[in-house]
Amino acid sequence: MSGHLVDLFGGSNAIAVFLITIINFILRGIGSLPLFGFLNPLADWLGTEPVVTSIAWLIAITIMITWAAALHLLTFIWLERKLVARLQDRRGPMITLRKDRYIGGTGYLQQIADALKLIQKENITPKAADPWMFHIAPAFLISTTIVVLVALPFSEGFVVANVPAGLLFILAAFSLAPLAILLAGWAQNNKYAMIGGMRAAAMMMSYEIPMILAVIAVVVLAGSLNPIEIVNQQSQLSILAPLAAIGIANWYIIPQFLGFFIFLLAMLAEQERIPFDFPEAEEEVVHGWLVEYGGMRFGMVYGFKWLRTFVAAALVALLFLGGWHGPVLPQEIWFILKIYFVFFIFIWISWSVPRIRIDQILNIGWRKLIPLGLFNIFLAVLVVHANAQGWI
Amino acid sequence: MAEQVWINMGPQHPMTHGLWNLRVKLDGDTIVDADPEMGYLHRGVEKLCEVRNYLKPIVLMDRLCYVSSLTWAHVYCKAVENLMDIEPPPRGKYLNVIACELQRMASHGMWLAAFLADLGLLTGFLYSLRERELVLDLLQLMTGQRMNQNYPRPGGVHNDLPPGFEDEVRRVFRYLRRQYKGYKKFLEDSPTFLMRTQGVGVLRKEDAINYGVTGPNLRGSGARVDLRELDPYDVYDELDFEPVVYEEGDTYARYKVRFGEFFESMRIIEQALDRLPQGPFRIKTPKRAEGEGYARTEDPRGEALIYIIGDGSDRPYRVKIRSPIFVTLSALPMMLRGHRIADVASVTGGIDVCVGEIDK
Amino acid sequence: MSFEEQLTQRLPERFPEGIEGAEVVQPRRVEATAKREDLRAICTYLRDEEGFEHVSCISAVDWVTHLENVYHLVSYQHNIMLQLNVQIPSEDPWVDTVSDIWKGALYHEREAYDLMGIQFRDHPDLRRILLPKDFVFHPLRKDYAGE
Amino acid sequence: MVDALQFVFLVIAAVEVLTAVLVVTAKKLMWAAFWLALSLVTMAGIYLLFQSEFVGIIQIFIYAGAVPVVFLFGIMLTRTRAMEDVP
Repeated sequence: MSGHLVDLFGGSNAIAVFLITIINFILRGIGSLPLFGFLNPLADWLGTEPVVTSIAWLIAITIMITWAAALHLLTFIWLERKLVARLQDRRGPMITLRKDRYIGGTGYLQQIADALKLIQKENITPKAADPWMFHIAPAFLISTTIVVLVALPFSEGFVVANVPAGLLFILAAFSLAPLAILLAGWAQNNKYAMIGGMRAAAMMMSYEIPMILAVIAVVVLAGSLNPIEIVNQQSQLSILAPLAAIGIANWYIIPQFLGFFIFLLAMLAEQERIPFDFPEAEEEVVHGWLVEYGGMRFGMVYGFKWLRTFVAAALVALLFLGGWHGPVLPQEIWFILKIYFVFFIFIWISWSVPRIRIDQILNIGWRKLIPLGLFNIFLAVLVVHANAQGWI
Repeated sequence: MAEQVWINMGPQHPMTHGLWNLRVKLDGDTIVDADPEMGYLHRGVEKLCEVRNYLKPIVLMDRLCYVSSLTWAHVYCKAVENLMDIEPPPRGKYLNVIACELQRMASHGMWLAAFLADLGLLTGFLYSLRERELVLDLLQLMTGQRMNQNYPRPGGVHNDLPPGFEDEVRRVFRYLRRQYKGYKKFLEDSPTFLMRTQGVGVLRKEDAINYGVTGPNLRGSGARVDLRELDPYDVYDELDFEPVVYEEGDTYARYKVRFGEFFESMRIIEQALDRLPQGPFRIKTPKRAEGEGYARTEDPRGEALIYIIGDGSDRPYRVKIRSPIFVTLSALPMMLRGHRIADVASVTGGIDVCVGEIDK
Repeated sequence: MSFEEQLTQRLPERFPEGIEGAEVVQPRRVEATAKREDLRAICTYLRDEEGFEHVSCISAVDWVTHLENVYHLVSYQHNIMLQLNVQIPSEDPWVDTVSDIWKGALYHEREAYDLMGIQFRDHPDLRRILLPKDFVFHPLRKDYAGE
Repeated sequence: MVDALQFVFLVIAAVEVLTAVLVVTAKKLMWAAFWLALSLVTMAGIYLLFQSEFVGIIQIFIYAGAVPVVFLFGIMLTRTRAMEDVP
C-alpha cells in the first residue's frame, strides 16, 4: 500500500498563498507611493484567511476540471476511437503534426482538430426553437456533470472537497441530467429531438433506481456515504479475508458481483452507450435530442458524454474495484489505471452488441434489475451480518 | 405526445439506404400507419431502353441495383434470349450461374452489413464488408469489374474464365465458410441481436404471397418458393441445392434465410465449377427481333422479371422491369403497424431495400 | 393431360365471352387474352379456383392504336405462369383494379397509372408513385416527346 | 453589516423567490418546469447553508432531479400540442 502523490487542497492553498503574497507585495509597493495609499487595506483584505481559502478552492476546482475534462476527456475520446478501430479492423485517426507523415501517427491531435473545427462553426439556432432554452440546455447539461467532480476523489489527497455525504452528492448531480436532456429535446422543436429527449429521460429515470439500489448495497457494506471512507473500507481485511492473500484485499466486487453487474449496466445506460443508445440512434431518430445542435454547442453535448463516461468509470472503480488501492504504485496511478480498465470494458461491450429497443430496455430496467438490486441489498446485509457474527 | 404525428424517415435519413422516404405515423412511440414514398432516384430506365439497341441496355440494367448489378443484366439477357428465341451454349449458362451466385453472395454481404448497421452494430457492418471484398475480388477476376460488371450477354457471357480462377474460388470459400460460421455464432449467441430481430415485422405466409413478396423475404415466411428450383433457368436443374426456408416470418427468419443462402451459393458455385463443360461461351445473336419475351429469375432480393416487346427494329419496343423490393414495400405498412419506431430499422433492414431497382 | 392444357380448356369454357386464344406456349407458360369488362371476374376465378395466388407483374404497353395491360400471374402450387393480355382503348383508358384480389398489384397499378396513364377503377390509393405529385404527363406513352 | 454567510443566504433566497415567481408566471409550461427545478436547487442550497447536507442533497436528488422530469412527462403526455408549429 503506497501513499498518495497529490494533496490537492494543500497544494492549491500553497499556490493561493504564493499568488497573494506576490500580489500583496506589488500592491504594497504601489501603496507606498503617495497617491495610492488606498491599496493597502485591499492588500490586508487579500491576506485574510477566508479570501485565501476561497482562492484556494477556485484553484483546486480549476485544476480538477483541467485534469478531468481537458486531459482525460481528450484521452478517452482518442482511446475510444483507437480501440474501436482496432475492434473493427481499421486504423482509426492518424493525424500528426508532421506534414510528411499522414499514416502511422497516433492521432491524438484529432480531438483538438475536431474541437477547433467545431469552435469555428456558426452557432445556428433553428427558427422554430425556443432560443433561450436551446442555449441554456447544453450548459446546464455539462455543468451538472462537472459539478460531480467537486466531490469525486482520485486519491486520499486528490479531492476538491471531502464531503461527508459525497457519494450522494455525486449521484444527485448525476441525476440532474435527464431534466436537461428533456429540455434540450423540447427546446429544438423537432420531432426527432422530442422523441429522443423523451427516450433519454425515460431511460435515465428507469436506470437510476437500479443504480441507487446497487449503491445502497455498497453503502450497507461500507457503512458510510463518504467515497474516501468507502475506498478505505475496501482495503481492510474484515470481509472474505482469505482473498486478501492474492492481493485484491476486500474489493466489493467479490461480495457484490451482482451489484457490480447492475451498476455497470446502469452506468452504460446513463452514458447512452450503444446497447442503450436509442435516445440518439441514427437509424431511428437521426441523432435524437442533439439533432439541431451545431458548432461548439454540439461539441459540448457530445463531449459531455465522455465526461459522463469518465465519471461513471471512476464511480465503478471507486465503489467496486477498491478505488486507489493497489501495491507498489502511488494511489493516483492505480485509480487512473482502474478507470481506464473500466472504460475499456465499456467500449468492449458497447461495440460488440446491437442497440436494444426502448420497451425492452425499460423492461430490463424495471422488471429485472430492480428485483435483482433488492436481492443484492439482501445479500449485502447478509454479508455484513455474517461478518458481525464472525461466521466468515 | 398525445397527438399522432407523421414523421418523415427519409429521404436523408440514416435508416434509408439510398434515397427513399418512409412516412410513419406515430402514436407516442408506436407506429400507427406507414407510407413508403419512392421515386427520388427515378431515371426512366424503361424509357431509356426504348431508344437503344438490344445490347446497350445491359449497362443500364447493371445500374438498376448498385448492390447486385450482374443479376439484373442477367435477367435482361434472359428476356432478350427468350424474345429472340435463342439458346446460349452450356458453358455460357454455367458461367452465368457462377457469376450470379457470386453476385448473390456479394449482395447478401452488403445486406448483412447494412442490416447490422441498422441495428446499431457497426462492428458487424465492417466485418461483413471485409468479407464481401473477397467475393468482389472473385467477381473482378471473372468479369474485370468490382461493380457494374457488364458481364452477361444475350447468348452467353462476355468473356471466359481467367486461368487459376477455380483454385482461387475454392481458397476463398474455405476462408469464407470459416468466417461466416463465426459470424453466425457471434450473432445468434447474442441475446441483444435476438431481442431486436425475433418477433419483429412478422409476415404471415398468406399475406406474403398475397402482397407479392418474393425471394428470401417469402422464404422467411415459410413458403418454399425459389425460382431456381420451381422454374429453373440456365442450368439450375442440373445442380443440387436446397432452398433455405424458415417458418417464423419475422426479421430473424429472413436473416437466417439470407445467411443460409451464403452457404447454398457456395455449394452451387463449387458444383458448377466441377461440371463446367468445355466449348464456346457465347453465340452470335440477331440484331432485330419481333414478338415478346420475358424472363424471371431469382434475384438476391426476390423475383426479378423483365418483359420485352420487340417490333422488328433493332430496339426494344417496350421494356418492363418488375423489381422485387418495389412490390415488397407495399407490404411494409402492414409489417410495421403496431411496432415501435425502433423496429423500422430492423424491418426495413431485414427486407433488404435497394432503391436503385425500386425507382428504376 | 397437364394442368396447363386443362387450364387452356377450362378458361374459355368458363368465360366464353371474356377469354380468347388461351394456349400453352412452353411448359409452365400459358397465354391468354381477356376482355377488360370481365377482368375482375376472371381474376377472382383464377385466384379462387385455379390457385393463382401471386401477381408477378403488371406491364402496361402503349401500342399507339390502343393500350394493353399484360398481367403475369403465377400459381405456386401448380407451378405455372399465365400471361393475361387486356386491351384498353387509348381514349378511355380504364380497367378494373385487381389490387383487392392480389394486394401485390397495388404498386404495380400505381406505377402503370403513373407512367402510362391507365385509370384503375376502384383502386384504393391511385396516386403517382415514381414521379412527382405535380407531374402532368405519363412519360412512357409513345406520344410523350420528352423535354 | 452582513457577514458572508448572510450575504450568500440573501442571494440564494432572492434567486429562490425570483424563480418561484417565474414558475407561476412562465407562459410555456416547459419553462415553468425549468424554473421549478431551479427553485428546488436553490432551496437545497439553503439547506446546505444550514449545515443539513443530507437533506440538501436529497432535495437535489429527489425534487430537482426527478420531480420536474415527472412533471415534464405529464405535460407531454396530456397536452395535445407539446410542439409548436413553425411560424
